[in-house]
Amino acid sequence: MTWVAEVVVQLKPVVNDPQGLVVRDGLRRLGFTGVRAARIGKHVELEVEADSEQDARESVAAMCEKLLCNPVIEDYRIDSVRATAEGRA
Amino acid sequence: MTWVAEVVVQLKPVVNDPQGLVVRDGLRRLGFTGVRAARIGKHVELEVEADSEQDARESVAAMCEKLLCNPVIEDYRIDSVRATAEGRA
Amino acid sequence: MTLTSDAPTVPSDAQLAEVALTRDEFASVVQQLHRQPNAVELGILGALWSEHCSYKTSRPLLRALPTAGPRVLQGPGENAGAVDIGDGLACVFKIESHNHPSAIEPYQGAATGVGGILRDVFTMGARPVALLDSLRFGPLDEPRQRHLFEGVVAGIGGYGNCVGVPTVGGELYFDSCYRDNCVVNAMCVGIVEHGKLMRARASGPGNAVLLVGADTGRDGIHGASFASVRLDATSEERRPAVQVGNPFLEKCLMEACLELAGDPRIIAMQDLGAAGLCGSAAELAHRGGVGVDIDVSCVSRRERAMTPYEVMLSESQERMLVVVHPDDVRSVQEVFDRWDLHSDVIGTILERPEFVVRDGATGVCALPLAVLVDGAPERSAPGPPVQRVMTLERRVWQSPWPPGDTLIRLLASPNIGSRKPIFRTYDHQVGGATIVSPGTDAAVVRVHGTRRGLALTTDGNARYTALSPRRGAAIAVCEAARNVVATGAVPIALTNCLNFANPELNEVYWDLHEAIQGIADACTALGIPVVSGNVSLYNESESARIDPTVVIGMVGVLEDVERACSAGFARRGDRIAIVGPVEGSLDATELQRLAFGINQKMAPELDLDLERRVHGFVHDAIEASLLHTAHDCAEGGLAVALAESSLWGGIGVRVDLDIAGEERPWGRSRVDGILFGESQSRFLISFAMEASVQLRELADRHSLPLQEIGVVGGDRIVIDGAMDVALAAARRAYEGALVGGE
Amino acid sequence: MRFGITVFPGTWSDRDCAHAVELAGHQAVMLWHKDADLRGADCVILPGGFAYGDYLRAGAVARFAPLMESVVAFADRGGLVWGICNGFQILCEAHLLPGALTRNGSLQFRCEPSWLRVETQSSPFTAGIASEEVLQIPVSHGEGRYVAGEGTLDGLERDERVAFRYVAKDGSPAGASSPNGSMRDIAGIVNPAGNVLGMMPHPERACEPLLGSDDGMRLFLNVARAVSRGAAFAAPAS
Ligand SMILES: Nc1ncnc2c1ncn2[C@@H]1O[C@H](COP(=O)(O)OP(=O)(O)O)[C@@H](O)[C@H]1O
Ligand SMILES: [Mg+2]
Repeated sequence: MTWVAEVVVQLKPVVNDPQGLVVRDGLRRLGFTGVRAARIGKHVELEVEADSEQDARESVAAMCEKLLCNPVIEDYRIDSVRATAEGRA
Repeated sequence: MTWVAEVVVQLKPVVNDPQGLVVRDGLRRLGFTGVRAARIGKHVELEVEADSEQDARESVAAMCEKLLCNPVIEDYRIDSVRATAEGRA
Repeated sequence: MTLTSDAPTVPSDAQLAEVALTRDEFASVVQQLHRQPNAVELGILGALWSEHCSYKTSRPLLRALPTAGPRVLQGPGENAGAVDIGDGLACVFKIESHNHPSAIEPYQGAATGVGGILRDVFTMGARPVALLDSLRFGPLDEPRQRHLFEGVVAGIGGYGNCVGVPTVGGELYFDSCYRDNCVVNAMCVGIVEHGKLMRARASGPGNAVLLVGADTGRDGIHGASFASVRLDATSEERRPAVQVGNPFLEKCLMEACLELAGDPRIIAMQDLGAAGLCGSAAELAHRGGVGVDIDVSCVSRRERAMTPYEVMLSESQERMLVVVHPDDVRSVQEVFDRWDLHSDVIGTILERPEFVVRDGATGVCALPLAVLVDGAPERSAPGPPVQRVMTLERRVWQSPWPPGDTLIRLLASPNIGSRKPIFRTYDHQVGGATIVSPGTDAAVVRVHGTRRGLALTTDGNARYTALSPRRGAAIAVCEAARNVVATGAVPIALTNCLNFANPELNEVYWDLHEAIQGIADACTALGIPVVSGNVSLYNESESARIDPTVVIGMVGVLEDVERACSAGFARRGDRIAIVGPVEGSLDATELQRLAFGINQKMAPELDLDLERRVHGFVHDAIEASLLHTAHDCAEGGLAVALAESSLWGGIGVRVDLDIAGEERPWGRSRVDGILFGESQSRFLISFAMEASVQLRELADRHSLPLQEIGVVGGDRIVIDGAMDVALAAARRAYEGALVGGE
Repeated sequence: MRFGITVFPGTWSDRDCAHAVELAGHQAVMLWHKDADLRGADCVILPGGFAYGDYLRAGAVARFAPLMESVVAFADRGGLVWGICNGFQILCEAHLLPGALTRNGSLQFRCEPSWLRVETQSSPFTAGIASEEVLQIPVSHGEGRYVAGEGTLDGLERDERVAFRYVAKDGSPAGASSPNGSMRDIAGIVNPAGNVLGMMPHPERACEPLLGSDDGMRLFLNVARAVSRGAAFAAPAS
């Protein structure tokens, strides 16, 4: 079966995020004065073959640990794992 | 009140995603042979002041239209808008 | 093979508009084919007959350019031009526009422009050693223009930095005529041994055609015709035309192709550019006088359910066609495999000069190459010759500001101020060859393994071509040459990019005609051949058209790179002189534009014989080691040239132009003309006092005026009777010119 | 002696490094990322570039190349490993060096001269270069902002493992002239044994006066000296 997993990789809160600051200031300059903070992370969408959702989730977690996330500066979370339309059929 | 909104900005499906290709191939080389595709997007977390969830959502949508998303090659979606602990208090 | 694509019918006006063909052109298609084309053929013809691919308007005009010379190994007609630079090496270079894509998506538009011009150079077997850019936007204080400008600069850096080719030079102007149509031209320069110079000419019926690199997606379909129509409100809808580049893939493709350069197994190589597989396969076969049979079912795709038409016209980036003998397919593919590049055999060379496309067993297109590549009817002038009429809104005699103030304002102008905020974001050093970095006149890049260097520049002042297309274009050539000469190099060849509005308008057509004549005039006078170039037309919107914008990219050779001459003042106590005319008018100057928002009357006078002699003088003086610095006078005139040499060298200057006491209105105007006029054919030089006599003799020998005007030293820019400006104040203005005000 | 220079897809300082090695009078051999063979190199240089496009994170994918296993083993045996720019990023990703290199504070690529102060004498790379000397070596990167936990940073400083710090031209603290906003102005660090160096600036671009500086050549000569002095710094080969 094929699964689509969505992963979010974000800088750890203690790491400086200059891109977030620039986005926040940019938004404020555009008149969105209510913006208090912005943080920019990566969104990774993966299509994986696995026998079960559980397997898919474990394998995605392993991918995050090994490649997608650098634990020195980043945290990750798996947002969702769902069967693809194709996989469900 | 303060709201935290999570936005995902992704390349449109027809647009070439070189990052995704490298990540897919990298994962496969690491032994994750079940990876069929990878797409890399941006994850933006915003903290905004607004009177209601509705207002927060509208304002975030406007930010996406104006700055966060490049409509020529990207789509966006607002994943969640929730009151902050602080806002709720 | 019989064609089973949709039955031929007479297309509607809407269908013709879709493929950007006129009714007359369609009639010509039918007449040449002796039949109706089917729908796919029509689309393919539309792409290849577009202005972008066929040069139907410009080709007849371009014939006026001198393209021959003793060093020329390859003139226009291939992917890039090639000239001999000694030691058995050739320099391969070309400039190309990516204006329309950059207007839609500045980062990717500019990035893929760089990718395209790199491929044109390494397709010829040459290793790219330098990139240059030439950019034009609307006024920088408008947020949209700043967005375009920053996006384009980031895109150029993003691509070039990743590929590892240094961006060593370029130029940048802001003018309201570019508000809706930015100009983004990129030039690439490569080096190759003569024996490894490759050509894109297929041969040998039965030989295999390999498609290498990226998978094919729906990118940029209609890109070619898109670049051949003006931008209007519906351009937004054509947005899928935007391509996203992959510089990493390009780098691998480049290394693999360079590994194969000069390899006898490679019969021909051709990059995929405008009109994708169609354009490239057709040109490759046509140049070699053979045909080609492509099977779209063999093309690897990124997306599902693409039609043969989409596959053939996709402008997906980072792809290359390679022709090899069938026996060599495997071994050549191994080279690409090593670089993790995917390759497919997608076709065969045919003996009969025909362009055949099939989808497996199903025929899709069968067109004679002569019709496809050369059949587009050349367009001639829409009407009788027109000369630009000079407009005279208001006479401008003098600057509204005192001279010192005027200088500061000019230095702070985005058209003159420091380009450092840009080139510090470009890797301009990778390759270990950049001897003179961007920021002064021409960049100098050494040729590894020899003592030689290449001087590289792009130039073109559209204020001049807007008023006097012919003279303005000649000035662009001369200015480029001056920048090259100032380093001590000898100009050897040039490439050009002609950015114009809609040539179907009589006035625009004649501007183009005149500009090409002007390039030819200067090339002939200076003995510099044109070896490559590019034409970008339809740079206009509903409300505005760009000024005729001629960009010259020039290459010069320096025999001993260690002796490259720089432009920033080098030693305190050095004498300063000006070679060439001193007096000038304020017409068509940066000052006129800055102070009055107008550009009027005529481009500065240009005497090509004087120009030639001035170059000879500077060259001889540098060769005889008489000069410490040389700098040409361009925008902002003599005062700006002095300030630039001071700022670059970090030393002040004291000048006496014999203008003190010129107080009457007439006098002020004369003073401003001397200080800020943009007279042509002159250099600012500095030298040790002892060289003075020899330089005077040398000037006499070249029948040139040489006027000593001052001394290098101090920390102020002092022009007696006119200004006294602290270098620090000048630097603040100069370095802040491009920095955004927050 | 022989310098091995790693070549990943996307590496572009390989030729510049080879040129510098040859100028220093030594031999350069290229090490292909798919091969595990170090070809008898006495020192391995991981040069600059954008390995795998630096997509995802600089150095993240390159770290898993077959060649890297050999490089790690070589480093563990005490072999000299020198990561320059992208090479530094790869060494951090491979955990041969602590910390990470993140996007420049300016969010822009920076190619310009930088001035460095040598902060350790205990590494063969920097031996003999006094800390008062200011080396002029250019940077060229978009992701060079060094980041690590405060504890790691304190440890690096305490153990004299900061190899280079960005300073102003006159040797004073870099302040706003830092090219990337690195924590504590760190431009380069070494591992505990001193045989692995990672640095963002490009010494290979500063090996000839013609290119504006030859301060980088001193590092190449230092490496050669260390090797010729024998395995002074190298642990016995296993
Ligand atoms: N203004 C010009 N001056 C000289 N040669 C030109 C000019 N414009 C185009 N050419 C030549 O015409 C050929 C086609 O150009 P172009 O379509 O830009 O090539 P490509 O598709 O390879 O990028 C090239 O050989 C180019 O050098
Ligand atoms: Mg080409």
